[in-house]
Amino acid sequence: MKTQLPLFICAVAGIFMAVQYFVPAALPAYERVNDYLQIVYAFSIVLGVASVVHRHGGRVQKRRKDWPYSLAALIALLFMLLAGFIGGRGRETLFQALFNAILLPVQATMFALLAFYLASASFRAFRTRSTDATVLLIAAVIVMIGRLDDGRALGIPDIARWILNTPNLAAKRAILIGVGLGMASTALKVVVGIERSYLGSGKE
Amino acid sequence: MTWMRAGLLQGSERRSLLPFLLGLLFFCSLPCVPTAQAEDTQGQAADRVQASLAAASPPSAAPPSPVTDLEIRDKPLDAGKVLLVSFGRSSDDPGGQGAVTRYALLRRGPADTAFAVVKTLTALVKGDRLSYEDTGLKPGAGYSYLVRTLTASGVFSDGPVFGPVAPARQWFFTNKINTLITTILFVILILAYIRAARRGRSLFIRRIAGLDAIDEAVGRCTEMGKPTLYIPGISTISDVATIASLNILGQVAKKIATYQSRILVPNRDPFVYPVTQDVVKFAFAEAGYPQDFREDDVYFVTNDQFAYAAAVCGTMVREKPGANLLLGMFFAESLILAETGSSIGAIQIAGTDAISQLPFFVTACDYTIIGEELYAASAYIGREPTLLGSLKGQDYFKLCVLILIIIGVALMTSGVLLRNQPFDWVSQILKVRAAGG
Amino acid sequence: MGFLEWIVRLQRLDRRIIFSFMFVAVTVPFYLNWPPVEIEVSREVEDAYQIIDRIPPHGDPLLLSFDYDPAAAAELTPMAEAVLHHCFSKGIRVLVISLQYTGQGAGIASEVVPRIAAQHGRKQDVDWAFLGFQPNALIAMLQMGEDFKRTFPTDYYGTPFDEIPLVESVQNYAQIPAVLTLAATAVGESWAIYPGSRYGLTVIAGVTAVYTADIQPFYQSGQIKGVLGGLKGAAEYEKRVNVLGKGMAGMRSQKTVHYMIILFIALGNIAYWLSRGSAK
Amino acid sequence: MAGIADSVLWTFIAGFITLAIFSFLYRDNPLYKLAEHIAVGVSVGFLVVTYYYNVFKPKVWDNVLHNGQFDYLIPLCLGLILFSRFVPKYGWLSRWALAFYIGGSSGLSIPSTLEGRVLGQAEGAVRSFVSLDPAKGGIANLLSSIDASFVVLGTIACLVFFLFSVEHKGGIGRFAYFGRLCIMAGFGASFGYTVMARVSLLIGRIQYMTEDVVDALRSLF
Repeated sequence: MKTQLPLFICAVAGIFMAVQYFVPAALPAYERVNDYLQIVYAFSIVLGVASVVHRHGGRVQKRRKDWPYSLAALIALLFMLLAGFIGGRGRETLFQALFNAILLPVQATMFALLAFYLASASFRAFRTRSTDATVLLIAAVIVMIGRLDDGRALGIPDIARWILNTPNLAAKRAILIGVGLGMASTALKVVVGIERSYLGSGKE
Repeated sequence: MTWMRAGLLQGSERRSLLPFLLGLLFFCSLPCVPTAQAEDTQGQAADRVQASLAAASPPSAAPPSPVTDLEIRDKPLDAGKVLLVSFGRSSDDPGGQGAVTRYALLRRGPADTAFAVVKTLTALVKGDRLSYEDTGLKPGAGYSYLVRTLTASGVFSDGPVFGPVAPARQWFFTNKINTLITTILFVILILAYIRAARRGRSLFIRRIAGLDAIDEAVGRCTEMGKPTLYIPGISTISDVATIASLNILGQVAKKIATYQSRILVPNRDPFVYPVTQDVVKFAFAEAGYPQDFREDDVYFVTNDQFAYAAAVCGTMVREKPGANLLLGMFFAESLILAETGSSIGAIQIAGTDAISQLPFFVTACDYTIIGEELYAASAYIGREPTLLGSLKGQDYFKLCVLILIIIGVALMTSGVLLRNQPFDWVSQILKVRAAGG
Repeated sequence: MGFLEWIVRLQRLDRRIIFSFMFVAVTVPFYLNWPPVEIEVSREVEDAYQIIDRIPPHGDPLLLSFDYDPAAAAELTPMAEAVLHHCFSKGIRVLVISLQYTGQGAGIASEVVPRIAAQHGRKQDVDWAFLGFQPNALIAMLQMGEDFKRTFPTDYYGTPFDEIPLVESVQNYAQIPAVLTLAATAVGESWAIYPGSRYGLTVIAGVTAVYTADIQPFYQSGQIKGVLGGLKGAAEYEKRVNVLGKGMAGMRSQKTVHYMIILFIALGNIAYWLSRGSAK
Repeated sequence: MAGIADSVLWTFIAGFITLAIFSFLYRDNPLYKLAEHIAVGVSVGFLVVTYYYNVFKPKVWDNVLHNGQFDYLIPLCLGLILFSRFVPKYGWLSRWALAFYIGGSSGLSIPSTLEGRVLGQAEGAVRSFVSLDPAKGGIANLLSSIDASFVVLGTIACLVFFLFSVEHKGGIGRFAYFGRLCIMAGFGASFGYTVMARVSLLIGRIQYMTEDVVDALRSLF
């Protein structure tokens, strides 16, 4: 009951969705199942979010380390919910203002930090320590200059374009085929029930 | 948003009932929250369209000339519920600027007595033909249509009746044959090899050069008496790269145990943490030195991506490990880890299937295991049947693709050389065509 | 040995000094209007421009999908603005959606699209419509191939699908001349793999620079018909549509930082080979 | 409420938060932690509100309550039993919903991935070594032929590199090493582009600080 039924549901849903790819007659049922998948996926994301909220809640309840920050997170969450459900979501609303003034700067700045780390890594870590690294760094420098459309006299933009359209294309195409086969085989193992790690999350 | 993915798989520790009730209550209370936007339901929209048509007064001005060329086709390759209706403009309608403002499409099904409006189309749309896909019909039933041309003042005239035409249901997307054969071949190959691996047949996997690099690094590090730092990636337990990394961790821990040296394993995922502890403890016991296993060398740091990277860099600077092994799934913070490791002079071996992080690992580390090599290394060590079998199945499928490409290229080249026109049979076989026909 | 020994000692330079070099390299060009930047429009950007330019005004809309979150906004929002300027100036209608699972892509779109539309005096639901967002990108892409209304019963603001004049004749991909996906992840190529191969949809991808190299196989095989790559792609499109945008403004700083990083790599390697030489 | 949306106040808050995150460069500090946690709260709130208006209300409530399509109760129940994960005794109930979703999307991805990633790319790789286009001159044909054969040989070499059933010794070993070098050149191209990507993010933030925040300051005095 706890493992056999889920595996059965998984197999039925998987086989139907794979077979419908080739059968036009299954279109109406396929469209309806797509809607269900979308809704259940939405619930699973909200579940992930709920467990994050639950963890912060637990941290505040038990006054564990950094609990004031978790409290701030919960207050921000509550404030955002009120703004969204009462104030509405148009362009001039408080909800949109909170998104633009808090969420957008944090996300953008968090990844902007990487530019600094890239600079320090270029100085302290990127070495031609092996033929692999040498080929990589030479190609990288050529592409960096080529992307700025500089060094036209030396034909660097053309070499950069050649690197992008020839070795890079060959390598990325082989990697795509490899990754594609890997994804398809993992998906197959899930449908057939060999791969069960997603079940492991529920208590046995 | 990795914290969300991690969150997705939590829930196995003991939990009180409160959050569940909260979650349920939260969702049931939503519909009664006063929604800010004024929402009128579908029902009213349809009435408004109906009302404007009914108010069409008897023709005071001259009626516009009706639409004469109406074409009805069954939609190819569908479930037989759709008819494609297209018609040219009325002669009084020079592209929406003239008197004619709207066209109404009327349909009479087998069970209906009179024509009913199905869709109104504005004349403003560009192009000389207007089209509409009429859906929700019964396969095999005959439907006939006519087009009513309307002016701004509501004066209208009906065109001649066309049909009846019956939508037909098809059972196979004819131009998806190549995908079907590929999928069947793939499924058979993978399942056959997994069964063979489970039955213990010896399947050959070549030794990945990366494994020699790991052995050498761990060997040199233990000679210097320094600890080894092993990072099993920062992804969740269900990530293929994490599972592959845990296999390699077991072998590395066993080797370190035999040299009686130390291994540090900082974890970022609360679920991977207990698994790494068991793997290392079991490896030390298997090497015959269970007492050397130090509980606090395998520890949980934090769930936050950047805080984890900063904390591990602190450990690197403090503990000065001789070798850093970064094997598993990494994201943007891999740059920070690799840089600090390189600056303290540790031998670094990295392995990940995160294609976007590999360029940094190659330049900052001494050796890098690329993408699928990580899975092959794990299969080589762990010999776990499903991983071994599916890897072999994929390998042989890749071989088929390789041979097909070689034949295709040979044909194309000989075609161009011999008669200046490539033989492109192979690429016709491989070509991906739209399902809709 | 002073200079060479100085370079080797540089390796232990405090990371924060390097950070300040970086800050200076980025900020100086904002005020000095230096170095001069000359950009050529590349083939893949020209292909994308032609496909959008061929869409008849006031006819079937271009499908514009905001599939990124604020972390990629610095590169992809200038692209969105350049394309919106192009479409609205020519009267091409735009149907906006977002398939970014946290919904933040929709948050960005609901700020950018109305702002640009107002500059061109384009009316909502007539010249442009914003159908909002769906969490699972792959499933939403395939659903739109059959029925837009089922995928988006209401738009982002709650207006029912039937009450939006722009989508009156839009039922599925048959009425969509092309889709421009602005994506920072594999969602870009998924447009080509899922709806591209099943419905023959014309796909153009605006991707972050990180992803430009990885999307080349799809461009060469024709599964993706045009590519806008990173901030440079935005600058190229701005030049092609001659609009002054953030893409061009950022290119000067890109130039100073690129050369600084090349210098860092060179210095680092000189020190590396010196210390290896002296160590032997 | 509406007037505040783009006033000076919000620009200052955004500027303050940008500095708080940049302070992590100096070292991890309370300001950074506070900004990050507030952002987590705002992003969760944003997600829940957006999901309600764009997914749950139109697709579940409206379909069930107004359009009378009661079959939408199935995904609703499946979705709600996902929350049983919080109840230790009934945790296993959530597996039905997970099984339905993961099974369905895996089944959907098998034919699509094989077609889009494997067939599509394999067809893209099948090109003739030699291109004899009379329009272009002799030299151009020679160059494009060399390019074409390099791409085809490179793709085959990289595929051989990722073959694990064949020992990489002798001829195959060298051919696979040529594949590895192509992969390194490809990573070089990605490296070059990644530099531009990361720098664009930084440029975007500094543009915001030096332009928008400074303008807001100037408008105060």
